[in-house]
Amino acid sequence: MTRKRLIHAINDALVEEMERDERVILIGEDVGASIFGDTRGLLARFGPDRVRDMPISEALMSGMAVGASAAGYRVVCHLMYANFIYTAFDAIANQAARLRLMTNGQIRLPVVFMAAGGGGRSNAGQHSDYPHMPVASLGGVYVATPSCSADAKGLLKTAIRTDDPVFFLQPTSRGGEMGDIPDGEHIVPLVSAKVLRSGDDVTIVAVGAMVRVASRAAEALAEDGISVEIVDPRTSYPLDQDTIIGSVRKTGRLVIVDEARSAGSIANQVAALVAEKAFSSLKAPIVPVTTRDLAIAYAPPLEKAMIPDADRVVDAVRMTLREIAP
Amino acid sequence: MTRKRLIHAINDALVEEMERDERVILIGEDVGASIFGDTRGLLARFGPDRVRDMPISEALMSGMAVGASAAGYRVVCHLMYANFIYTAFDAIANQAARLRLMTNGQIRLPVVFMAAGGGGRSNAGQHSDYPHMPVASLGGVYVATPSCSADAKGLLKTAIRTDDPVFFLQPTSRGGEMGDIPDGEHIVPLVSAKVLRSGDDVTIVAVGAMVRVASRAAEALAEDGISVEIVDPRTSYPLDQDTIIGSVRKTGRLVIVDEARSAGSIANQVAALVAEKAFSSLKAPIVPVTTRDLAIAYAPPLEKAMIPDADRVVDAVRMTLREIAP
Amino acid sequence: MIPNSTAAGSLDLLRTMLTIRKAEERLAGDFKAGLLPGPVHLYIGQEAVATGVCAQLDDCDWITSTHRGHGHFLAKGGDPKAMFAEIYGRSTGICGGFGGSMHVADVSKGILGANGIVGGGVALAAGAALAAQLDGEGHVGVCFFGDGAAAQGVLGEALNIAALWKLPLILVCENNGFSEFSPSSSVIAGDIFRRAEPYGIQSVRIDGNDIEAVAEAAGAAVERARNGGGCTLIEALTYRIHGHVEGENAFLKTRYREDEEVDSWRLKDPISRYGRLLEERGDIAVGKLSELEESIGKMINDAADAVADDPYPDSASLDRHELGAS
Amino acid sequence: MIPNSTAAGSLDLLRTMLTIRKAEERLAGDFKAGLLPGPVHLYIGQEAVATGVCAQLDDCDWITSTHRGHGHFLAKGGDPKAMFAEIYGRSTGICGGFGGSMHVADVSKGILGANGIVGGGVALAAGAALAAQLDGEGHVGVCFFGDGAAAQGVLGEALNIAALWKLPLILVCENNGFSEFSPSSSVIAGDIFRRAEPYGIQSVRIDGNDIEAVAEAAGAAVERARNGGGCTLIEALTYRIHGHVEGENAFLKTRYREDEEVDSWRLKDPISRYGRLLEERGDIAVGKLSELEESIGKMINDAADAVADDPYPDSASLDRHELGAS
Ligand SMILES: Cc1ncc(C[n+]2csc(CCOP(=O)(O)OP(=O)(O)O)c2C)c(N)n1
Ligand SMILES: Cc1ncc(C[n+]2csc(CCOP(=O)(O)OP(=O)(O)O)c2C)c(N)n1
Ligand SMILES: [Mg+2]
Ligand SMILES: [Mg+2]
Repeated sequence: MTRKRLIHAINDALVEEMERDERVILIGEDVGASIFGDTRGLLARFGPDRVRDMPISEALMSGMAVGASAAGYRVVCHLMYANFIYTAFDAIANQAARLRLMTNGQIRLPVVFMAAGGGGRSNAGQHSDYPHMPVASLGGVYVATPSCSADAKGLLKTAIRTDDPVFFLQPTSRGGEMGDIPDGEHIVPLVSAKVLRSGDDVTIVAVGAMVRVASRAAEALAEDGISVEIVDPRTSYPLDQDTIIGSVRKTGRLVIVDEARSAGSIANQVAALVAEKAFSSLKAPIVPVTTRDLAIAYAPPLEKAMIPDADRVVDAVRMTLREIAP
Repeated sequence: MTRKRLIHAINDALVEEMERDERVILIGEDVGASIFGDTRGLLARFGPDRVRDMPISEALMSGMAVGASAAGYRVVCHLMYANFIYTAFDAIANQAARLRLMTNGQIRLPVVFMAAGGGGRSNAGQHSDYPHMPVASLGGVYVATPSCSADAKGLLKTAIRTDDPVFFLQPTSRGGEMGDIPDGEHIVPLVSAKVLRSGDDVTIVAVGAMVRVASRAAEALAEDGISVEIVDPRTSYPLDQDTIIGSVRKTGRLVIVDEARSAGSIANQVAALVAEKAFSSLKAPIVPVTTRDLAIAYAPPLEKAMIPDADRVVDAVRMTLREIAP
Repeated sequence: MIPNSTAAGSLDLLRTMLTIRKAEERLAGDFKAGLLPGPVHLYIGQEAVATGVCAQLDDCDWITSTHRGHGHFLAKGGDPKAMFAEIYGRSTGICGGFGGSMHVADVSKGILGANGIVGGGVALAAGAALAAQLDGEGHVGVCFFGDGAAAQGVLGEALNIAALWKLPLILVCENNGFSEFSPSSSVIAGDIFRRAEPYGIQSVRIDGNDIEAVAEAAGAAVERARNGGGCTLIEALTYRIHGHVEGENAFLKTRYREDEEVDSWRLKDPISRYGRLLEERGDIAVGKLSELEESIGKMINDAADAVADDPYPDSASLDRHELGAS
Repeated sequence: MIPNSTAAGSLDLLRTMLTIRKAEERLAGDFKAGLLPGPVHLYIGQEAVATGVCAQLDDCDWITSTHRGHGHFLAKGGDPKAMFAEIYGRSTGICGGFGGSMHVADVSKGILGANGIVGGGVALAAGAALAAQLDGEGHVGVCFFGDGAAAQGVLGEALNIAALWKLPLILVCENNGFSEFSPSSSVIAGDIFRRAEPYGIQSVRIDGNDIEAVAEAAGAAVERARNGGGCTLIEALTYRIHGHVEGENAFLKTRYREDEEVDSWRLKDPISRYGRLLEERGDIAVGKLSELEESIGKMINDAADAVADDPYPDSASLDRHELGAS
């Protein structure tokens, strides 16, 4: 095990995959200078052919990533802040997500769109989205949402090796936390949720930075004798349905924690899944803990009030426990 | 009452609102020639100052709509096929949806983005999306999804008078059906669902073109003595929660029909709402009837297999009825 | 020296143009007869552009195309039979019936596909050109796009990157006078080919109905690109003899061009013009043109007939395009 | 004749530049002291551009700005106190603490806001220019954007529409040599001002550190726009003395420019340069510049101090920005 910040785990994944396969290339704005640190050192190591600083042209960049991957490369397209995926959206939505079907599989696209999402540092309304669901809505793009260093590394390595598009949404706008990473080759498959903590009374499904929030809540609840199971989907889309359903079948109660806006939150997807496929196990209403349907506000107290915290999760869990089984 | 095709109801709404308020302007590609018929005659009637044929520049067009509405106009921005909202997405997502909050309400945006969504005519993978949820995910844009001529007219009139952005998603790529429209001024408020058909056994929430599909299913089921209530949200976002919840409280069973892809479907939003707020009334799993998570395929049998039809809705209803209350 | 200026080369050009023409005429008839499930945009009158450009390319060069893409497909070596089957929506189609007219692609021939998003091919071609540059084997990326598409900002973004990175990219603008129903002059300011100049990119405007002019300009551009000289923008002036989309008169209520204009362009038909020239030069025998017309017409009709009743794809075939299916 | 070339006008220009400079210096200090919740991008060295341009405008003219927007805000008449309060995240801020540094806006002054999306202001300004054109009262829309932003395709889209519609739009490119940490030459091909030429739009490159040159060019452009002469693109060459974002050395591991380069630009400082000129000309008394510096510095510090401890916004104030709240 090595202890590293999440952002450095991403760097390791990029280095290893670029070493492993010379057809892996990286494009993005200032990936050379590396604002977040995730692409640091790559330009020096792999040279300007494979590591390309792009002009500020997201629409072109995402489309070029599609074109270059259709033409045989494995492209990592770094979009910096996740809000810029909207600027890049056309080629992701109208091309990347559907060329496979439209060409009957002649075109497969090994392309990873990566970006840092989430609020918490007063980056304000245009730099704090966590837009996993708008991408999920396209149906043809995996959405990987690591919550820790090990998963970030393992998921990114898998994403780069996958022959379909992946949106890799890193919870690093708040910096990225420390975490243990297994030594040697470390791979995490897509569509495999992780049960982070085992429990009997209630399931919390949490994604990205909210996994840590959920864990804090679970610890607080444990002191009151409430046993929480935490499931981290790790891939927001498609969902590892079995793991989520399995957990709810055991606990009968479900809270979902996501820092995306309510209307664009995985809480809807997960709740719908469970209300369809594990309904008979449910003992209480499914309670979402999400960000309200607004852009993130700048002032620290406002931002703090918007993004889910452990207190809100604790309250939500208590609420599901108060409800009597119907 | 006057009987009209939905597309002509839209035309009426545009004419009436442009007559009523000279600050209403319309921009879009070939709105003069009018491919769908919804903007027919407007150029001749209101002149090229207020009715503007745009070049193919969706990113600019949506941003200009924001700018012109910030500067005092009521802008209708016609995006033609709904897939082109992805091309126009940046200004909708990063500007329109959030300028109100970011400026503390100094900027309000009376702008309507309109487009025709849905499959059914072999327009294939890039011309058949029904992307209401990607827009809903932004949180700052109303999403109006009329299902019939009267609602199309009434909702569009309201949308044009609203001081916040509205995405008006017309189910007209299949042509637009006939329907009765009340004579005289006809207005439908946003966020007001309609109970189209009253029933006791199961609630069907259906949007857009799927309302007709749901109605056909309800009629077939009625022959077997199954009493279906149909709720048309009319505004996909925000939802009229009370009407939906009220209906489910009555029937205890819920099927949701949407031609959007499952991952980008209102089925998730509605199911989550009900699983949170009407859980104790639910007698059976919530069953979604949606399009699978793929771009719409071209070949007619494939397309037909993908888009929900009355048979699939009937099956879904029967499934919820088979389930025993837990 | 004009590439392909041998007599054999000339005959090939003539054959290819006739192949496209006959295929399009067949489709026009099929559309009228109600045999096509979806819309078709015909290339009649523009054949010299695709033919003259693609004659300079081989299977390892990439092209991206438009909604009006049959000509590019055939000129680049796509199989007519597989194209007809696709447009008929059959499982034997080049895209298995999944894509249809707006998405015909054959990756084995370097055809990354027709594209329903206007301007969508620009970034894809730039990405393919990047791939070609990285491959280092002298291949190129070619983007066909319309005058209307020139209004999409991604063109400027591509010119910028192509200049900076000296991409082996050839941008071929087919200026056929219209963007749907808008005359170019109403949606395009200035001369399209001049838009390359500020970027330091070579550009030229040519008579797109003169196949030798096309071949010459394309030959020079391709040679430059293959040799590290970077990008060229070619604006080919031409005209679409058919409407924007077959059947448009059914929905257009006003005319957007005069019959005389169309007639005047019929006189400049690229095929009969080239046929006459070759006859005059003695490169082909007098009467050869009509002989070819007949034989190619028959070949095309046989190809279409052969697949017209092929089976539709099975709806189970949708499964193979879901994420996770391999 | 240079607009504002009276002695009083000159003094105003000097005052405005000093106001911006002192405000930015205060913010630099505040950032270092850890007093700012979010990131700030300072305008030090570029003051002549905002000042010279905005001196030609009145409150009914619209501007859109960038992430580096404090200078534009102040030059266009925004209140320093309200700006500081905003950047401190206080409820007394010009946007109530909702927007922060990257979103300062004052619609009453025609300031549609700073913008966190690079290139985001271009379309907004074009839309505002359309509104101004429809108003018919001789107002204009002005877009400030950076050299990096010139790579966004929307610029070409705006040039096209501005030429076609003769929009009263002034596009002011502040070429400060960098796009984040990329030197312009690595992300921008050719001369930015020349990009207007193919559209038939007037353009000029000027010394952006020479306020009289700026005022002259802007004056001519504004006059042309007010009189129906359409759009102008001005490229102002300048330099940002501070980093891209305050505190960047904490995360950058490599240097992207030499100290000597920065020093050489300090010698071209637009404020001392103009002060010296005015002294030489006798428009101001010798010593006046340092006197002004002091008094304005005090005024700015007083303004900042006055709001530094204002209350944060209440989280209940979020309610008023939800759809449906009025
Ligand atoms: C992004 C996008 N916007 C609008 C359309 C609708 N549309 C289809 S073809 C067309 C006109 C294209 O004109 P041009 O590029 O000149 O090609 P041509 O049809 O003349 O071959 C338009 C507006 C589209 N398909 N995609
Ligand atoms: C759409 C978008 N892409 C990328 C960024 C990140 N970003 C912020 S500022 C900047 C550089 C802008 O350069 P320039 O336009 O020259 O303005 P300057 O910072 O020099 O004033 C970048 C890439 C952004 N904010 N928005
Ligand atoms: Mg055209
Ligand atoms: Mg710059």
